[in-house]
Amino acid sequence: MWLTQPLRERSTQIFLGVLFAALAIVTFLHVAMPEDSALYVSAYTVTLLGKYLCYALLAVAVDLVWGYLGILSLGHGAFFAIGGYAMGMYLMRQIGDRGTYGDPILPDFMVFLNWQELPWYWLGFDMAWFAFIMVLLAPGLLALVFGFLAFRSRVTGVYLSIITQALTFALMLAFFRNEMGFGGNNGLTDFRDILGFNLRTDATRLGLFIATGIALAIGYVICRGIVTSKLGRVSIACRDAEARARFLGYRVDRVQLFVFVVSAMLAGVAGALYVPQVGIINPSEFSPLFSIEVVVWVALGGRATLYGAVIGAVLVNYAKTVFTGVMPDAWLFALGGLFVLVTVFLPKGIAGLLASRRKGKQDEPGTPAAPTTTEATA
Amino acid sequence: AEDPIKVGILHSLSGTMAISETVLKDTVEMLIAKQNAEGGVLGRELEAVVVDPASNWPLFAEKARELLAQEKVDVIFGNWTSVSRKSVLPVVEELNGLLFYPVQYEGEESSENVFYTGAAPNQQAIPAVDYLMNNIGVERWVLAGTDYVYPRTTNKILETYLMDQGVAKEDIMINYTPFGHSDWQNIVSDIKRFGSAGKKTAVVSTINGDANVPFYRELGNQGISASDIPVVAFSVGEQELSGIDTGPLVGHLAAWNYFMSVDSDANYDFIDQWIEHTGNEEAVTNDPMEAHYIGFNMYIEAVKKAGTTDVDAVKDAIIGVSVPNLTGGYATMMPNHHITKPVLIGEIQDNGQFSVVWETPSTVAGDAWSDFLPGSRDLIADWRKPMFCGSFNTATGKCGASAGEMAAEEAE
Amino acid sequence: MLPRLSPPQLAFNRQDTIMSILRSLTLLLIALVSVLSFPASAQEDDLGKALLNNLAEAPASRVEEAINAIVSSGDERARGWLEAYGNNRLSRIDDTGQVVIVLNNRGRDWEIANPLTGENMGEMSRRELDRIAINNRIRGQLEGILAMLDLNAADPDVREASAQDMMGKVDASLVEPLEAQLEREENASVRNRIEEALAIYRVGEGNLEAVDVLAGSLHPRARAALNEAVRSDNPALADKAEQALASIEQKLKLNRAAETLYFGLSLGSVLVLAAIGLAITFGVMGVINMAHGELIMLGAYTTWGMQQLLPGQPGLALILSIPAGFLVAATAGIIIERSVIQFLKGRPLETLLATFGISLILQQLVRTVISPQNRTVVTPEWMSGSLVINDALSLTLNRLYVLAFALIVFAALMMIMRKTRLGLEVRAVTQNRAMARSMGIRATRVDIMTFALGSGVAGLAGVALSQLTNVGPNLGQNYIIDSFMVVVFGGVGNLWGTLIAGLSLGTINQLLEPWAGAVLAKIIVLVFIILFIQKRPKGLFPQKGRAAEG
Amino acid sequence: MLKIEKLNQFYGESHTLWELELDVPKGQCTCVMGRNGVGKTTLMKCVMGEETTSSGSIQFDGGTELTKQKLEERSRLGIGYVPQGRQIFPLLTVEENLRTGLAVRKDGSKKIPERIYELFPVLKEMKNRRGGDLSGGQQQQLAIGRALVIEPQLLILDEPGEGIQPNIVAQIGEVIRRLIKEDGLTVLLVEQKLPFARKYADRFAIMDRGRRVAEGEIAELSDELIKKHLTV
Amino acid sequence: MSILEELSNRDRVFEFLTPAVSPVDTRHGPILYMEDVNVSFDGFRAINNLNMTIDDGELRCIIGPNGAGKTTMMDIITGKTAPDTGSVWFGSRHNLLTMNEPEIATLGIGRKFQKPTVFEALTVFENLELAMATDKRVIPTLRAAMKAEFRERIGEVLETIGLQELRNQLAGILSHGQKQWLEIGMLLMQKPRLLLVDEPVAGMTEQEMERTAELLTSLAGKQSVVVVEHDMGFVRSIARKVTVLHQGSVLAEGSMDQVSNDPEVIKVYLGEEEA
Ligand SMILES: Nc1ncnc2c1ncn2[C@@H]1O[C@H](COP(=O)(O)OP(=O)(O)OP(=O)(O)O)[C@@H](O)[C@H]1O
Ligand SMILES: Nc1ncnc2c1ncn2[C@@H]1O[C@H](COP(=O)(O)OP(=O)(O)OP(=O)(O)O)[C@@H](O)[C@H]1O
Ligand SMILES: [Mg+2]
Ligand SMILES: [Mg+2]
Repeated sequence: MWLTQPLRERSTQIFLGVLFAALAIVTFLHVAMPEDSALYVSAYTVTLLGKYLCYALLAVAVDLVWGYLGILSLGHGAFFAIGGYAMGMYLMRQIGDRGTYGDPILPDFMVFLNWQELPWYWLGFDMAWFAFIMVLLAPGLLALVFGFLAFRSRVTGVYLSIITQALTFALMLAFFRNEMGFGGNNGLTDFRDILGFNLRTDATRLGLFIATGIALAIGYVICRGIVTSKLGRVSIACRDAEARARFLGYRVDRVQLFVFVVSAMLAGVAGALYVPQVGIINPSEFSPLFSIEVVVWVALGGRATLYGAVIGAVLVNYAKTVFTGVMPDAWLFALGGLFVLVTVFLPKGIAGLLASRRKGKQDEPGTPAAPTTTEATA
Repeated sequence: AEDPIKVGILHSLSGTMAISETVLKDTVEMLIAKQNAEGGVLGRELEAVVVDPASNWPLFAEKARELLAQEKVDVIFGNWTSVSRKSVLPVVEELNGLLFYPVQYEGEESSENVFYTGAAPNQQAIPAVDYLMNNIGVERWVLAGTDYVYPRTTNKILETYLMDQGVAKEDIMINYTPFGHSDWQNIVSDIKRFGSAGKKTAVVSTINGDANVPFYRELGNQGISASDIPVVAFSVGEQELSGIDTGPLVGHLAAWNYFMSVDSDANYDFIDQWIEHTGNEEAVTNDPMEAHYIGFNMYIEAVKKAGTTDVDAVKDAIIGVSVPNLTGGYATMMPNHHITKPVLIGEIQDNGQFSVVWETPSTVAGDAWSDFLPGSRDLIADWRKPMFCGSFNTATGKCGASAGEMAAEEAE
Repeated sequence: MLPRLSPPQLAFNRQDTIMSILRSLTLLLIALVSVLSFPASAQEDDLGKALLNNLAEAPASRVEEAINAIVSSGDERARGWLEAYGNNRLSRIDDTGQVVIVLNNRGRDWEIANPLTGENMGEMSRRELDRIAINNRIRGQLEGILAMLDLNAADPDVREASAQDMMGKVDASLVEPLEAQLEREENASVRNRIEEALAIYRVGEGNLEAVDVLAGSLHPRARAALNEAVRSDNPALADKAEQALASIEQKLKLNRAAETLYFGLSLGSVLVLAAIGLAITFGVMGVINMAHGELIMLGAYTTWGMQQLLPGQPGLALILSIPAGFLVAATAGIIIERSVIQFLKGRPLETLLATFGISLILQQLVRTVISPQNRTVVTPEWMSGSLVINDALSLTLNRLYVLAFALIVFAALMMIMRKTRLGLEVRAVTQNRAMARSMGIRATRVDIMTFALGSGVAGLAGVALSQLTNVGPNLGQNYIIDSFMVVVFGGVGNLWGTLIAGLSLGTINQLLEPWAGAVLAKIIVLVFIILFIQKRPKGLFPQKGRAAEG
Repeated sequence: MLKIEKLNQFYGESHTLWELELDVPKGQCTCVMGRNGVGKTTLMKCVMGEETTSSGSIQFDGGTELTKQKLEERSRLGIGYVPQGRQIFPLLTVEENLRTGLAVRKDGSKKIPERIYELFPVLKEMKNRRGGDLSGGQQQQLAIGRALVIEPQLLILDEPGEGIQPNIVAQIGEVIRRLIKEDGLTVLLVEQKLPFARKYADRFAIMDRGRRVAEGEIAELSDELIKKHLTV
Repeated sequence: MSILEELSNRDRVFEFLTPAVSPVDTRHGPILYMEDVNVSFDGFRAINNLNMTIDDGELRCIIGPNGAGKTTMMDIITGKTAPDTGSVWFGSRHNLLTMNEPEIATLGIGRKFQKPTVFEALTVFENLELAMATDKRVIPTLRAAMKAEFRERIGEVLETIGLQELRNQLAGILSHGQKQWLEIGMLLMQKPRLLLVDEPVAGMTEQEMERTAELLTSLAGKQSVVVVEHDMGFVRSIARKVTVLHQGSVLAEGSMDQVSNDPEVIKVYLGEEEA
């Protein structure tokens, strides 16, 4: 089975080992340590880590399409945000009549803007199962339609990158519009419960953190499964010599579409888990610059390695958290400098550094180096 | 000595909002320095804890949590945009913090833990419209704003208000633009056309931030002068003007509760202090800075009154506290956590300052819930016991759900 | 004699020309003084002082009178006083009550002068001064008074402008003087204006013939008057007005179309300017230059810096900024190329990562070194206002200049890329670096020069943009996405593509805006781009043939 | 003209050229032969500077140490290169492809010598077509033409006949001979096809696994040698 | 097999694709049939009223001057280039002009490019694996397992192309000739009904040429092979029927002897010497 294949693989075992160990340790330190202990992990930290893990899952999704399929998506934030909105809509409906205006059905912002009834696309989001399906379906469907059009017409390279960017940009502007019924610029906030658990308790936070960790593990295994399967090799084939793959009988557009949709769904899940943890979803998640930043995490971690994406996402965001607190006036220098230094001195990202550490071992198949073709000028 | 009182500062120092928010960080730092020079409060020093939420709304929530949970600050001064406040709100409520919010906003909110020292719509928009209607004789209105909640709400309130005043629907034009909109050609041309119907026309602008510069430039270039179609802005202050060549804008208006040009000793002292603090002769002050000035002093007074920095004690103590504002009067914290403010209308001058042309005869108390919105007409907020409610419905006599829940938690 | 004026409110008055009009008025005022043969006496100073004090102390309702008193006093210093008053420069010293003119009102200490003697009184703290209040209404009146006087000016252009200002402002009291003016007036276009101004008033009175006068007019006031007439009870008048309006509408439509086209081209030219540098660094060199926006920003800040260096000469500073902006941005480009990009040869995607970092650094650098706030860049006189084609159509000058500038920059770049050796070498190097070097092309030098060129052009864009929008740390961020969009839409590596893409996207956007609104228009344009790329996966001007497939 | 001594080259860890020695006498055509993957192309790249060598020396024209020269300087010294796989600039027109070579011409001429078009008339015909659109053989002709534009003293040809129609291959051979005779050109040729090598080369060198295993006058190229080194 | 698997096998999103075994119908004539094909690029006629038929099991050599349109012809057959006019049939059932590249490839037409193209980021082994004639739809590909028989088959082909030692090397580092071999190997893995081979021996030694010749002749009969080559020695050694293309249409056709004595062919292509 393609899904169990990666479990036999050393790198995946290590990755999962580290991830689960981290989950366990954090949980233990949070639950069992007294609050004044130096080892105590506060709920704040737990949520923070949960957020990093969401970003990590998003980065893995991006790496899947970029690293292995050569599709530099500058719009993955869109799928992330849509997943987030689906979750946000569910959480919004869970507020019920506890909103400021006490309307049992309409969210506050709708009352506020004189909406009389719930728009049709909000229907069903009061049910968890429906919302959770939409978390997968909405981004998946968008990716399917968008990808179908784009791959069918063989849009590649920067052209594809830019239309993904246009997609997320257009969605951002659309979601900014108050008429859209998604809360405009303010987005959705003031969440209370998820599945009946109070979002403002530490236990729920810990639960979400663990759920995110598990989602990341599953997402990672799925991606790893794809890339170690024959389909993964076909993806690389499509990335490097599209025409050749086609002449071998592979439907390059289908391959691309499949992987793209899977990736979009993973991004959607990441977004859905992100929202309850940060407590807000708003259109800035659609911002093209955010999507570019995600790509930067992946590049920094090391493209086409998957675990590199995780490292990149966690590292950059951790750096951000620390720098914005420690050196609020100068953190951009540090972050920008980090990007520059990594690119210049670590051509294969941090994963490349790790890989060169354990040099001597046979190169694993299925983790090919990023090609050095001039994609951008093609 | 005792531990210092920790003051969290939650203003964006990078990203799109840095333009507006950095000065607020500096302001609070200045106020803290001054307070410490005067011996702190309750014999304790004050200490600023600065973080950068980087104009990123989820990050605001995260940083607020960091301030309250990790840094254990006693009070937070921060936020600019409504969305950042909305993002932070659940966090301050959950961790029972104190937040002083210094910017004019759309109202429709009153939190137990937040003190709104900027203007509510009734402290800015409505008086400004009154002025245009009564003193300038405006009959036709363009409500132009950036497409987000503050302009939406303000315009909604104004529309209702104007229609109540007998303005016909076709005499109101409403227009929304995206954030950072930079190409105003069509819209200004529309405004020009709208204004050529023979009736005196004015633009009420809730255009936000960066979009203003190209907007005013286009106004000037298309030959719309203040004497012709005046623009009254609610988001353009001295800070924004410092980035605009004000030559062509002389005479356009803004409504605020403070202008740097206000002729009062408190203001002059404040300006001197600010210039000294920044080391820049050209440094300007603006309304949100005054709001922080007031908020900070109120906090100090409340701490003195309560004799502790304990959040609940301060919350109780601060209602009713009066401190001088910078325009020569006093600001009082009302039970709804809004404050009393004078409303001033200023005209832009060529030196980047406003000259006050009109002001309310006395201060106006901020309304948490607008009288001109159907959903909130009956709501009031009062954080004194026994009512202790952010959205009390006077019609049903019940407290809104959220506040009820909080009160219940409180009781436990 | 000065006509007794009711205060007309002036429409479409160019604030900035008021000063020059006032200046040209001086002579006239002096002439008037002699006509009035005002008794010049030793107490003249006291009289002026009294007039000013009168103004300073007048309650809002009597300010008008006080002004009229000053005007009719015939004092030759009156112009200066009114000018100062109109500009908020008239103040009183708190202690003495003396009225002074503020020469410089920036900062805490203001420079003041004695309005009576013109003598400079040095600096005085702002605290000690009390401004004599003026507001829009009074300012309007002030301008009205002066405009009426302008009808007598020697320069026919001034007369025409002031006659135009009279449109829609004529009331019964003005009819007679205007008719008299009409008698005297020889210049045809001025006459036309006065006639139209009178006709607007007469249509309001129900005069049928006046409708004919207005029939062809594009002036908004004329239209407003006719609109009102349509609603009148007099069916004959309403009918006639309706016809007149219909013919006007016809003309207006054309003008609107022309205007929209201009808006579109102008927006397009901004896009082209912002993108054209990127068309080189990204399109030709293949560097995904996320710092492109910040290079634009540097150009804009250079303009600001120049204006700081040359205070009072914004025009000269702007012109000097063109080479300076190019050099600053090009130098920055060279530094970026040498310090980072050169190590990323053959790894174009990684340039995204590095230049993203650089863009963060540059932004924060500006915030730290200069200020997080926007900076003021002054628009020089000759770039302000608009080029009036007719009453309904005028082209804003700053945008006209930017449009021309964009075309010039484009043409120059085209020349460099097509006709010079550099252009050939850049393309050879990007297509096959090793081979190009084998052919003796000094690839490193080519890289530096190309990147410098692309960056320099970004700097030029910044200089131009400083005339349209904010000069602040976020400037670059606002243009980077659009720039990439334009370059790609046009077809990577094709300069013509960038030009056409920019102009057409701009035009489409402006065509859509009136009926879809600004936000929706933008969304539609983006969706259009997405769909268009489906049709033409390699942009507007794709590289065709086998070559492109590699 | 070209003297290679003790040349070693590595691709990462793999040792491709071993202590390689090669002499290319002036005014002659030396043909390097060898099975696929023995390192012929690598050797050419080392001479051109596209690959870096780890040790050894390459002396050009009696003294200039090539390993110390930058890639782009070597063409200035008068080395023209026709790489394997043509490596034309696909998006430049044929004429532009040729013009890239003008920069290093000694006489500073800004015009493409007519002679090139005489040698390859098809290039003139297709002057304005993009290089990448040409057929394989046309591209090969373009690559040779481009190398000739710089008027080299030493011309390196890596399998020049590959993909070219027979009469043109013959023509290329003739051109080589003519240039050698008329201009005193030195040619370093990589060629697999024996008849061609026999006909147009003066000398041969055989490589095997990165080493030179035989060398001599073309006449000395015996069947035995061929059997030993060129068959699998 | 569970219903679930059944369903996923059916794979509705990724529509029907033909199974690996070619259903091409050659009972009523040739395997490839081209009639009146025309192609022009920006006004340049690359293919000019081309007519050609290839019989089942035939080995056909195509020669012609550079730029005659040989590669373009292959582009048309494989669906890369759409002709302006004309018809191209594969067997008597399949109109190739209505199909795209993968469809044509799954029908059983394999192609080796003029410039060797392999997947540089994959190993030699993986290159061959991907070429293998299996179900190439997305989901089956995802679930494909490496069976022993596949491994064997790949081993055989590796043997044939002489790249056993390099089986785990990335294809990107192969030399030119090695890539040529690899591509031929991929073609073999594909087991197509019709092989289009564009200049297979460019860059090969004489002896390798012989091996290639052997290989191609051994394929003929079972499969149809179309070879484009400029090396006359090679062509001679394999040729049965030769077609000469010139300026986009057939100039001559016949046995090698016939063709090489045709004065036109000598003039435009062979030159005195080769003739
Ligand atoms: N970039 C590279 N990295 C690693 N190894 C390489 C690289 N390029 C070539 N090689 C290896 O070096 C050896 C020599 O390659 P080279 O291209 O020089 O062979 P060649 O003699 O020119 O062969 P052919 O006749 O096929 O062109 C080959 O085994 C090849 O696999
Ligand atoms: N996309 C294209 N655009 C313009 N011209 C083209 C294009 N494709 C092919 N050609 C031209 O069509 C002609 C035929 O090219 P083709 O590659 O089929 O030749 P060939 O017979 O394969 O030649 P060779 O033996 O040299 O490979 C050539 O003159 C070529 O320049
Ligand atoms: Mg070779
Ligand atoms: Mg060919």
